Amino acid sequence: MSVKSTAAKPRTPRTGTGTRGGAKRRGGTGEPELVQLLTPEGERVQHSEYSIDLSPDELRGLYRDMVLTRRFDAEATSLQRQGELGLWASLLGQEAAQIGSGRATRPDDYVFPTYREHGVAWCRGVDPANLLGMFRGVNHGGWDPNENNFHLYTIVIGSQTLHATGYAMGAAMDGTDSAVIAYFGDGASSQGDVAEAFTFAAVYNAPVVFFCQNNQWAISEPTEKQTRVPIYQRSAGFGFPGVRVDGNDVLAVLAVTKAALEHARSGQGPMLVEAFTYRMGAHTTSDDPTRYRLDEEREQWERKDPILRLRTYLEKEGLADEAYLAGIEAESEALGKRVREAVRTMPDPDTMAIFENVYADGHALVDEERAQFAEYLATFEEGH
Amino acid sequence: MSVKSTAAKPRTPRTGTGTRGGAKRRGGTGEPELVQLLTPEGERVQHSEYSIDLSPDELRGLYRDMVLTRRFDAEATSLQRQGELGLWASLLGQEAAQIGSGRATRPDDYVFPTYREHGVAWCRGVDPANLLGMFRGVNHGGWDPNENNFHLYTIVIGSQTLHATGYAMGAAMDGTDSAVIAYFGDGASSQGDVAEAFTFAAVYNAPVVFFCQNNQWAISEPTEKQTRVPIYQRSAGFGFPGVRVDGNDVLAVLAVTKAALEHARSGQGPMLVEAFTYRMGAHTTSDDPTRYRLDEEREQWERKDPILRLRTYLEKEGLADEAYLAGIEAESEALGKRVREAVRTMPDPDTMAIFENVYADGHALVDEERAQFAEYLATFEEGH
Amino acid sequence: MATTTMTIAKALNEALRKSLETDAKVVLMGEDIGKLGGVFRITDGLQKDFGENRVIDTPLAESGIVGTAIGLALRGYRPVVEIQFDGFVFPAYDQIVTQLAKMHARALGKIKLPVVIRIPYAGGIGAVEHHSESPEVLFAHIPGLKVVSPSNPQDAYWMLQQAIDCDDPVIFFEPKRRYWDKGEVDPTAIPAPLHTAHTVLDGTDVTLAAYGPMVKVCLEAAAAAAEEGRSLEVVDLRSLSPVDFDTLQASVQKTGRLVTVHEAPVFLGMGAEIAARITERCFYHLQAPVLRVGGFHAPYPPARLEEEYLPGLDRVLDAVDRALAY
Amino acid sequence: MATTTMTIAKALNEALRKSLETDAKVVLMGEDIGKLGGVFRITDGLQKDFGENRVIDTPLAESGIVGTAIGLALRGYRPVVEIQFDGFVFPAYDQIVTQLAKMHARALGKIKLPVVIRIPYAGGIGAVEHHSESPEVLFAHIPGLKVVSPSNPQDAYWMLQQAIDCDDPVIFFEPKRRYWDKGEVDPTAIPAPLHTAHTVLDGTDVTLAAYGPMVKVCLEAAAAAAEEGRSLEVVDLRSLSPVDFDTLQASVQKTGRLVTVHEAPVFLGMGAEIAARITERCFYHLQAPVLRVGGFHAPYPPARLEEEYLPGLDRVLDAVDRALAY
Ligand SMILES: Cc1ncc(C[n+]2csc(CCOP(=O)(O)OP(=O)(O)O)c2C)c(N)n1
Ligand SMILES: Cc1ncc(C[n+]2csc(CCOP(=O)(O)OP(=O)(O)O)c2C)c(N)n1
Ligand SMILES: [Mg+2]
Ligand SMILES: [Mg+2]
Repeated sequence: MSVKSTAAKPRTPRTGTGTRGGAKRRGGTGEPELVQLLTPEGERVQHSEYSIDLSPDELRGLYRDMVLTRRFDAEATSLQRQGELGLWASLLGQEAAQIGSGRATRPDDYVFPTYREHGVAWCRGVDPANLLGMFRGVNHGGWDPNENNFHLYTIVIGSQTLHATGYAMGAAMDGTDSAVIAYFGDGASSQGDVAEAFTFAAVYNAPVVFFCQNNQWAISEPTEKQTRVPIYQRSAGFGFPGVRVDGNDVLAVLAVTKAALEHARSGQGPMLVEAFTYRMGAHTTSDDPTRYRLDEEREQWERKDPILRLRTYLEKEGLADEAYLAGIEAESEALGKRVREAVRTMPDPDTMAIFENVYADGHALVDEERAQFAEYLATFEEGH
Repeated sequence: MSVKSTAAKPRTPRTGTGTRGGAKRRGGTGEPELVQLLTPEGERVQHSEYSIDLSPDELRGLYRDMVLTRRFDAEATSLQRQGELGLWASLLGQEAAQIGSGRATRPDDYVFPTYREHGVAWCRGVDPANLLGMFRGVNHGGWDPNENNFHLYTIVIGSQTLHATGYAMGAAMDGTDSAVIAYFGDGASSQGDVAEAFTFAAVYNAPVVFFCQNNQWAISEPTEKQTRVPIYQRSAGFGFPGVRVDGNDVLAVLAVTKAALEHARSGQGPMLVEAFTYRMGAHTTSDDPTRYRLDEEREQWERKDPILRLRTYLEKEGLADEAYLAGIEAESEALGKRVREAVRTMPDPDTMAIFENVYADGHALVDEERAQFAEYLATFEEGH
Repeated sequence: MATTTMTIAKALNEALRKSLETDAKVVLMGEDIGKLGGVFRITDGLQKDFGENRVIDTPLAESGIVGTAIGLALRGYRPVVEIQFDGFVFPAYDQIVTQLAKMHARALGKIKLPVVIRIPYAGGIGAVEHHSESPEVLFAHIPGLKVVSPSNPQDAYWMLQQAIDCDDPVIFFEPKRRYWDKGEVDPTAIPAPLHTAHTVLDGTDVTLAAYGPMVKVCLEAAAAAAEEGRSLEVVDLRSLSPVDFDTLQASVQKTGRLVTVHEAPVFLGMGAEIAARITERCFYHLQAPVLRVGGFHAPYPPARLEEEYLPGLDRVLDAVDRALAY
Repeated sequence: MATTTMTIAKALNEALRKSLETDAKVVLMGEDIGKLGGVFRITDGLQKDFGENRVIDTPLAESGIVGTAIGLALRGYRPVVEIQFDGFVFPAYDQIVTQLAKMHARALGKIKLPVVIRIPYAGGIGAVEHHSESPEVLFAHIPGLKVVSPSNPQDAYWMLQQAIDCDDPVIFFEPKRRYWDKGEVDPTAIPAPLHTAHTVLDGTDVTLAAYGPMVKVCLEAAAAAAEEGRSLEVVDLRSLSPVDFDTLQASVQKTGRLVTVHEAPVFLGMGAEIAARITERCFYHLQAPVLRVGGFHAPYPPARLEEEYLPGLDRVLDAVDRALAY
């Protein structure tokens, strides 16, 4: 895989007009500042600053990642409907943004996700079944973040951008050239913590990429409720560049994120990437988007589907024949099945786990309460 | 007084390069983007976007405001040394930033200060002696904010920018054309609250001017510890214009702030003004700046003194003769004396004031504690 | 509206509607409270009927919401803020503690801040992390704030209106797992003062003091105890700042025993203050120490453990047994 | 360093120096802690000696400081954060409560967060608003945090090093008005465990329980009481989460009476928990209810009123009198 970019050099970010309406929302492909390498129709196009050159295997790999991620996501949604999960936050529609950026990271890079980065987790090598624990309610995450340099899901909006910044400061102090990527949403861009993360990252020149998936919605609120100019413009006033990429174009996302990570690891400090995409499903399985948005908006975005366009391209280029596609299909089904089984057999936590891991070095009150509760529970066993 | 500006029209803010070093710190007059109408040498200069045309009386008024404010400030500093005040936060050096902006406001506008806006308070008609209550420790502020539309001093850095934004939202909802101005410092620009205020102000198009006095220091930290690009560039990424003005040039500050307030009240939403100035004294009387900054920096800024340059101009134009200046001097002394006496006779609060104004509608626990404490105190009176 | 059976959710919605109707200065603010009607639908239909200036969808920033609500209050408005879930109030904590709670005193009374902050709180709905917290102590400890929590539709309807009418900041905790519990609401009743406790069940042996979601648990415990011939009195505190200690004291002077019940951790929970103060007030009446049932000193657990974590009927009755064993 | 007389401020400075020397992963973060040495000079000279990567002047944003400290801890560092004054910790409260306190549990123990947050707290220095707060309960109530507060130079020196060594987040409250109090520091002593209480004065009539700035007040009260022939025992709690109830219980079982003293408001203060728990543990030993001396339910007053507001010798002795009157 080779990714070339001029973005690693200091350059003038393309900031907005500073007044309302500087860019049209949901402009999609029409917007000049959107980096795109693969059109919704599956045409490869060139971009003046970002280019990418992938082998057929690499291209097929991205396709496979997206298909499997979508399949996993669908399985989780249906597991929620079946009552196996309490909740699910679907990434449907955001596969390119997640696979493109996830595949841009190196193993030694560190990833700070929100609660929706199932595709990124996949790229990092986290077992998808592990992601379901918190949605089933058996834990709050619980995978080992250091196993794949993939932090736990963070639910409090924006918090993780500061953790990522601090981690990046540490990586730089350690003299490594590892970079960090922090995911957040369009809604999250309003949180003070995100602004503070921008400030710290800029002041300390921390090697962190802020990756905003602008999926146009924060639950029921459209992006206009968070900002009146495009989000990628936010960073310039903090002293680092921002770029908007077509978030449904896996090639562009890969190229741009790779460049941003290079920018960071080469000592040039933070960068903001706004992946312009769309949340095709509900916010979570608890949500009812019919209350606040029109079907036609979704339909418009369906035409920009990230998987379809890569498939069109692969087929056109003769890189994917029916056998290949059938193979991926079979793999998808197997994944779905494996996840389904894994979830169904996921054991409930032991009651006394309530008292575990509250502290690393112990705490007298926890010990006391644990003992009292055990005693109390024992009264039932004795048939009290 | 007439102030003309092209800034009231939507325009492209001059944003930075987005990379470190986009502008030199402490550049002072050398920086192209600094709006200036009166040079440190007292020369009137023109600016392409901002102009101002003041009568002799208006010009003398600004001079008088600055001199009296500085005199008041010096008196407060010496009152602190004499033990009459517990603390004082001097505005020395920031007179132009405060008088220029304060005089730009209309009576129906509303002002949200930090803890250093003594000059703005003066312009709003707040009795200077009233400002000293909190520094003497007899109250936490205590003037009636609605008397002069001048809110209480806010100590928690950045908080008031949100109050200002909410107030401005309300003013707009009420259908008035009043505007709001929120003061904050270079250090404050790092607080999440300030970023959230920018977001709310932009999204609701609130008529609020964010007025940042960049006095180069947040206690011991230079501005580089807060940002790597000029602060006025911060707003563009939130969707509204920012401008940097020579904060030691009272004419430029007046012109720019007036324009910004017009921008706000005419329905164009918020604007950011960065007044580039210098904190000539210590952070507060508790601070020791010799630990962290060089005398020569201060000396450089002394040459840009806001009062001196206006005086030079007035004298050159024949607007201030010795008699006039002596008059101001006498007025200053009288003010100092009045303030000194007012502070010395400021009564200590009654002990039971502890329990007053905790709630507007009463609270049983406060009532109980008040009664118990009164009973306890009575035991001493009875010679218990 | 005549006396009607409705859920707590509906009662809150009706209370907001009534307030919006009767006072043009009332505005609602929060995330997703407009078209969506809030994630719990408490504001359902209100933006449609009162417009976007009265029911304001805000940016996703809680400090910003509370901070601008303060500004609106300074301008004469009466903002009613919705925090989406208990666990998301903390970004606003600074504004609440250092500004909202203190500004009236700071201004020597010259400013009033009639701001209500509605917080769906506590557990029992099988949610993911941060959606089941009980942070009431973190507000009740702060001078300048008032804190209340209804446990039934009638109180929900009236207490919310009273909170909005109050000239002080009120933190209004809504027991989210009871949102769909039904009860009678009489819109013509003359409501009790906001900060009074209610004895919701008379009894003689032990007093149970609870509020919000735990009132129901205590009533169930009392019913179970009654079958065993024990007479429990249940006091619904309703207000956590101030607490109506007079009502509680009267009850404990009668029963001689007190068990407090809440979901929040016991350590420094409301039960601590109640135990300390009631012990002081009823030192010679108490037959047993005040016993406290509540959450453990551990983060709220994953949903599959919340049944075990949450105080239920059995744990309440266990404490009753222990109190009676003295 | 041999046993030396020094101030609490100096002892803290020495402890930080020692930690920076012995563990390369220790980093200090905060506003003005570099050249200035912090507004209280606790970090005086440390940036000069250890460099800007070990002693980090941060932007003016407390949530940012704590949030990035968490990130540094995830990377293997041991950040020691200075919050400039008690009243300025609230912008960081969300990061502390929802992230710092819970992340170890969230990760099922796979992550440790050895972060110390130093907070100069409480009143008595004649400061303006927000500079005299006692917010300890707001942290001690939170599972996942540990909370301690030294009252003398020896404890300051050792407890800070122990806090830094601890693999859990520790909120370290420094009694700012005692910074300049002197005492002996023995750098070779084997310190007591961090979370134990110390009986600093033996007595028989009434136990006084205090921590931080109030320990001195209690010792003074005990001296005054001794002149009247009353023997007070003084327990310095040192740790507020966990509290060493065993030491306290032993004392109360001996004296039969307990008075708690702190600056924070009494309502839901540490005294509430101590009263509740000690009453439960010592129900048959207590000759009087646990009485509590502390701040009122009012914002910390302007400096000219703080003498009256703060618990002093007289108010402590008044409570002792009342306890003995039972
Ligand atoms: C501090 C905080 N406030 C509120 C919430 C509730 N909440 C969860 S997701 C969400 C919307 C997030 O929108 P966005 O950042 O665009 O991410 P997306 O869900 O679209 O991926 C909200 C308001 C939260 N989790 N944290
Ligand atoms: C939230 C908060 N953190 C810390 C402080 C302590 N503090 C008071 S003033 C100050 C520096 C402010 O700098 P700046 O914003 O530039 O304003 P200036 O004092 O220069 O006018 C600090 C850190 C505070 N008041 N509030
Ligand atoms: Mg979104
Ligand atoms: Mg400054």
